[in-house]
Amino acid sequence: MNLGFTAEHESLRSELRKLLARAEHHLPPGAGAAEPADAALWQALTDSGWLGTAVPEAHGGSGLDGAALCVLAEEAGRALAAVPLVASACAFVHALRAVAEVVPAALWQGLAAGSARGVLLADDGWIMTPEISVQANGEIRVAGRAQFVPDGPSATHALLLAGSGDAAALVLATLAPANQPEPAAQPLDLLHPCCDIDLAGAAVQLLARGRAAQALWSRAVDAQALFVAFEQLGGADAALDAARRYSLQRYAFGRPVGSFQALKHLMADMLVAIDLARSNCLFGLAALAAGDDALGEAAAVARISATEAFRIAAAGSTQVHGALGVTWEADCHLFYRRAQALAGSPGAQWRWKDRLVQLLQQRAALAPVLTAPEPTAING
Amino acid sequence: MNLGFTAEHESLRSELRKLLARAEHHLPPGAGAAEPADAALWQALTDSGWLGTAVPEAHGGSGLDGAALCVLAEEAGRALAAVPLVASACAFVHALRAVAEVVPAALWQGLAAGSARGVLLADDGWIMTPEISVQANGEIRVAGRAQFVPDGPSATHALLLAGSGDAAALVLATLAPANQPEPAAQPLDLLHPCCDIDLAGAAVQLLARGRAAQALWSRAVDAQALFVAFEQLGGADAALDAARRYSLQRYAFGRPVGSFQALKHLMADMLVAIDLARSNCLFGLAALAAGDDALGEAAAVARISATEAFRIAAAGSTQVHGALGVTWEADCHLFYRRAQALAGSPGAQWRWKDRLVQLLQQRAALAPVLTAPEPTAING
Amino acid sequence: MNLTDLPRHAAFRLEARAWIRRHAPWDELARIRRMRFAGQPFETEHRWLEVARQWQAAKFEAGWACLVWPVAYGGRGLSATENVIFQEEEGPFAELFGPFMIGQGFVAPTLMAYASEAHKRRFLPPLASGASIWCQLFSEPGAGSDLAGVRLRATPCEGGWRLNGQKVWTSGAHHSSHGIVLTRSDPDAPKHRGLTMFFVDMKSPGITVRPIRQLSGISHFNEVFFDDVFVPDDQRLGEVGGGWQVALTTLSNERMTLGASTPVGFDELFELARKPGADGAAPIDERGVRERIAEWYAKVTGLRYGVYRILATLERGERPGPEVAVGKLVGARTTQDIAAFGLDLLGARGRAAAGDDEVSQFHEMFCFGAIHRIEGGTDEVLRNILAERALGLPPEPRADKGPFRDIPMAPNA
Amino acid sequence: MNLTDLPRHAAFRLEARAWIRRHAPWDELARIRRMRFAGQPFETEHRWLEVARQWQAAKFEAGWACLVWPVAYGGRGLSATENVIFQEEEGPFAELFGPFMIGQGFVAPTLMAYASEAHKRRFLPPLASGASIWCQLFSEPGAGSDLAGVRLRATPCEGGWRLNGQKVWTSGAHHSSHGIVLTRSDPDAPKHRGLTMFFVDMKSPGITVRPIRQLSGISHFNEVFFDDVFVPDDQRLGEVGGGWQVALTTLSNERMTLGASTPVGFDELFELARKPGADGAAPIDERGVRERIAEWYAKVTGLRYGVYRILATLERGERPGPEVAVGKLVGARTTQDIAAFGLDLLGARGRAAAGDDEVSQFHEMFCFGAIHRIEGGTDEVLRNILAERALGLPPEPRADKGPFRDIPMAPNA
Repeated sequence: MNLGFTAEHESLRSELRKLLARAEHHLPPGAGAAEPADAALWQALTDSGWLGTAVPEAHGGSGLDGAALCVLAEEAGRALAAVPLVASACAFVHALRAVAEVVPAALWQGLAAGSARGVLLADDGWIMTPEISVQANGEIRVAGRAQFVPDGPSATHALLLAGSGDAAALVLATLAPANQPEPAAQPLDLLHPCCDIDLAGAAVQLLARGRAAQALWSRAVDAQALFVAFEQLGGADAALDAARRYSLQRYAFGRPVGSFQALKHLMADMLVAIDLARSNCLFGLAALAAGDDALGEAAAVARISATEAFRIAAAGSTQVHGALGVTWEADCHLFYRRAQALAGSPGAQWRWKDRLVQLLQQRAALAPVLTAPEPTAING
Repeated sequence: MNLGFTAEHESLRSELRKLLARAEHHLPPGAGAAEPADAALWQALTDSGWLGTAVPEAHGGSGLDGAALCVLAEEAGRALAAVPLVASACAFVHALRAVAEVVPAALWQGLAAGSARGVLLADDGWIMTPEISVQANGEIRVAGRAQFVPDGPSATHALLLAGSGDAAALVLATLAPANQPEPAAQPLDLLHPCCDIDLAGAAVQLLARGRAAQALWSRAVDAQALFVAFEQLGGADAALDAARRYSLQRYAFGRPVGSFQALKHLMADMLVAIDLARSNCLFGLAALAAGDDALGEAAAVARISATEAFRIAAAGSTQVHGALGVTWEADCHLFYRRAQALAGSPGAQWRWKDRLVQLLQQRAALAPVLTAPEPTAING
Repeated sequence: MNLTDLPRHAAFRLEARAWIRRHAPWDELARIRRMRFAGQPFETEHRWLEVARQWQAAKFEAGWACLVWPVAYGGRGLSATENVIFQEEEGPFAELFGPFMIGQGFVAPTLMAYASEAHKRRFLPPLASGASIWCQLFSEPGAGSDLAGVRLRATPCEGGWRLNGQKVWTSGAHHSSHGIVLTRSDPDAPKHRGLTMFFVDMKSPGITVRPIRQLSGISHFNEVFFDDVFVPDDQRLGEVGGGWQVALTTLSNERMTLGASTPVGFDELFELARKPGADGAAPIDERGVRERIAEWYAKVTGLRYGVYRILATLERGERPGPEVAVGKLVGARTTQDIAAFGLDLLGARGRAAAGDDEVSQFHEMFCFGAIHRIEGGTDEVLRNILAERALGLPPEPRADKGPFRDIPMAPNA
Repeated sequence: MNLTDLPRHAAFRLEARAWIRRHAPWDELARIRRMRFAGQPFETEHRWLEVARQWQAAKFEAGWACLVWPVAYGGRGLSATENVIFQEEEGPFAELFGPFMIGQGFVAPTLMAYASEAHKRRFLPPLASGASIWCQLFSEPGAGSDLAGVRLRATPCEGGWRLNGQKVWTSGAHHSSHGIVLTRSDPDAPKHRGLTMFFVDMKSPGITVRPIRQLSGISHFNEVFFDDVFVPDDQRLGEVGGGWQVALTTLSNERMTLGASTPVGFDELFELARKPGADGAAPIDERGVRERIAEWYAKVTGLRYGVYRILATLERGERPGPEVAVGKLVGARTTQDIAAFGLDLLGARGRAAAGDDEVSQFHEMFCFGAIHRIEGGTDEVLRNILAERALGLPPEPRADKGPFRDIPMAPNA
């Protein structure tokens, strides 16, 4: 069975986990700041080469595959990292990889060096349909405003699909401060600040056109969903682990609270949700690695079950921690808030569910009805 | 607070409960039989006058109110009575009470004596829109076929609304064997057998016309829903009680299984659902007693929460009983099956929910926005 | 919708409605509404307290405060039913009860049962008028759900007692004049028999109050440190060693008040779901959304009529059963579920509260739901109560028998 | 959809597919499908057994039976992965595994670990070919979830043992030739140390089998009474007093097999939801229905890929962890939920099965879900296993220490 991470990926993971364990996510995040909230961590990730994980080797990166990015995403989720690791180093870089030959070398280098940070502006109901136009001088312009873009404040670049059908265009926009006018105060996810991105006036480059652009974009969005599913999975796992450890340490009625069946079964249910999500995420990884059409369905089930798992684990972990869990000082609320925020981004849950059922309906319409073999087949 | 049963009703209840405790519901039910499955119980209910609870005193009944019928329904549910007590003695009789003056004396007497049994043929998606026509000789005919009518096999009469608007007619049909052509095998609820009712050829009497007929029918359907909610509540309560008693008696790991938190909390959740349902049912009773417009909303919330409570309690009770709970001999499956059957009858759950939200939307559209009083009011 | 009012209650309701309509702080209505889920829409906490105190004082002057209390202590000697009717009529203004809930709702019944007549006459009227605020010093770092495990030591001394130790999760300690405090007076007695209850002046030397920031970012709770705090023996409530009985009085009032008085966010969700989106369709037009709304509404009415059932029980002169725990258990979880659903409906807009009152409300509700499932008895404690006291199921095997000092505790505690 | 197949597995899959396509009992396909949720669509149980036995024999002849068993015992010495691939390719025909599941899936691994070589060579090949069916005599009226509480007495006698007592919930006992039986050989030893395992010939004098009718109306289970049944000592499996270790081997295989092999009703629901109703609209067109379907589908895939993860673990030569319990825990509850939802969708039509295959299927699923949450480890037992073995949380305080005969039991037991 070709399912799961290889030993190489697991050793990447343990290295990364050590680095992320030092993350300072307790610091009040600089909502709306143009730099990643945990600047020290961002620097450390740059220095150890993690931001270049999937950047081509020719441009100073490690040129690793999608599985390495899944490890990155899962560990970022586990560590509550207050940096745009999943948005930029995973989803954005992975999307660019499919059109690597037309990506400017400077952007690759900036991404590996942490000075460039990208976001995907997927249309999940929060972006005004972006318009694309060609000026008299041949210059390309896009217009449109995406709202409350997670990790938007620190982004320097954005990738988006403008237009549709034969007129569709996969566009890379370079953002200037004027494109991120208003940082949004009081974000739900305290460690993924968000802001609007107004594309007017941004310098843009055309990466692909027509059906090809649409296909590239669709894969980019599915891959992003899978990376976020791994981020959710990591978060869920960390929330359960924190609950488990606390319940062994905390005594009530003369015994550890983790020996009470109510909490044991609550944690067992968290484990179950995580286990289902992990199985779906690992299948998604296989689909990503195979470059297979199955990625659409696989990303959807990964997103759906990882969302469910993170919600159950984050709320459950808060409950197991009791009064301590609802304080600002404990990490519980960071998980709890992020679980809710990630449920809706990228893409509302109902949209993923709707799309999944569409795929199932399409497949059912095509599937042959199971019948006995024809006589010729029996002789064959 | 005018909420709850009076002491008189409670004493009715304890009398009835004693009688029903002797019910023989374990007998294999005669699905499709023209007599109530538990014929001995039906006779006992007749003999002690329970079938005439709401039949006018002038016709040999007790002439009691809606609250007494709610007691009847709740106890019938608790006892898993295999007789059409809720359908006929509660819902059908209560509906006739609103047009008492035009109901033939013989029908009243038959209902009190148990020889007549009625059902309401409410349109919940399972009745072909009934048509009404007047023959040359002035005779009235209805046509239409209601499918899988619970307690249909033993019914001798049916009440229905034909037509709509000014042409609506509240119609009483007297059923002949030909109207119940096919008993339905393998009913989900083993103790409420069902069958189709084909109205063609049934002798009919017109009870009311036009808007008045519609209003009467609407109240009759709401009242039926409330009675069934009480039946569900009684069933839920009995299922929980059985679980509770079993869990005290059954030992595992050297202690009663009811001392394990997993089962304690499962039963606590059953209790919670029942408590909410009981509160809603009691409010429904107040609305029924007051003859108030609030009955529509009250019946809907009672139905919704009693359905939920019965489902939770019946499945939970089966679980608490362990392997014993999934045997044919234990009562658990009778509750479990009935909880599912009653969830859809009368009226699918989604229809009740839809109607409730419609009522809320109507009320919200009418409600004044809360503002400071006008100066005149302050002086007033 | 007052089908269940008896005639005398209907008359009372009309009278209350007219008075509230004339005297409520309408100017502050918008802010008061925003307080529903522990939001803090006033410029300062001081201003919020001021508004609340003014409304409480107005009610007190006009005879609408603490309706169930005896007249001698500042109340009107009415029944719990009138009290609930008044709260219903107060509508959004009932939110202003917040700072007085613990003092009037939980502490006062305890004082009435256990304080001396002189103390009652001295302390209860200012509690009723809102002039003084009291807190309840119960939980400790090592004693939350297992409240009888408190360790704050009371040692007898000349004329009274010396208190040493720490309390935590004390709501409103920072603006309270007094508090009742559960102490360990005998560590050699079994757990539940070595406790004693006192009331203390919060300005006593040796008391330090330190606020705890909650997950919502606001501080309603505090840590309270006791460093050799003197309490005269006449401030003892109940017998020495009888503190657990006193605490149970307080707790049963707490659960009833919390369950009955808490909104679950249904109105907010219903309003949100009816608003048309960019495509002109409102979420409520979807059958799936309608079903959820109907299910939650049936919970809301179940909770409301559940309170009426408790009132009917009280009117019959009976004590309500452990089922009073249902209100908070269901309410807290429902709030959390509704908030998450509302945030899902809000979509991208829900990602930051940023000056958007509607969004802020759902953020606050989302935090409040999590807190409310813990405070005043966790879901698990409430289910235990229902299972053991309402259903008569056996208790868990106990590991905390014998002298308190021998009970196993965390290796690092 | 076989993204995860390694090349050697992909080749095996094609070979299996071709063979199954040619040899499966296609004539019986409609009936076999109806067996999914313990339906009994054949005229008689005997006929069902016959069809199952023929298919098993055909597989055995062609070398497709018991793929993971050593060749010497009738298998092919392949890995669990090939076994799962073969089952996937069997599709609906995998339902015919039913009568052999306990013997091949649970009992055989136990025999392989504990029986003598002679016994293995004698009994395993007929088990593999379907010629003989074995059962597992474990549960008793007083020992279900608490299996180690069995009381069926084994008393030593000349040349062997005498067995007295009662077993219950024994699947397939009425058509089994043999069974393994867990006995109490020493009531003075602590509970888990006084047990001994044997295998018995079901035709031994003194054994009486009595079927139990399940809630679905069908009898898969039995009561089995032992009245002074003689068992030679060479039919003992494992040490005297070591029966608990033997039972654990059987149980861990049981949980894995049950979890991995059970359908949850998704396909049936998906088909039902796509059928247009009288008004031309199909339930699946509603967003609420779509969401439920998507959520359940994500569970179905999670369970399927969970099995793949277990296989990957086995391929690495590691033992799968306690997470194997997830499959049955989730599967059983999901089946129950899907069945109720399907019955809701069916509306009035669902009120009676009456010759309507689609409705019957949902009735059976509804019953099966309830049964499946109990059999082979209740939801509660599985959660305990996950909590204690996967998460390392402490066990409950035990009330069943000391000699077995002193353990508290029901007052009337």
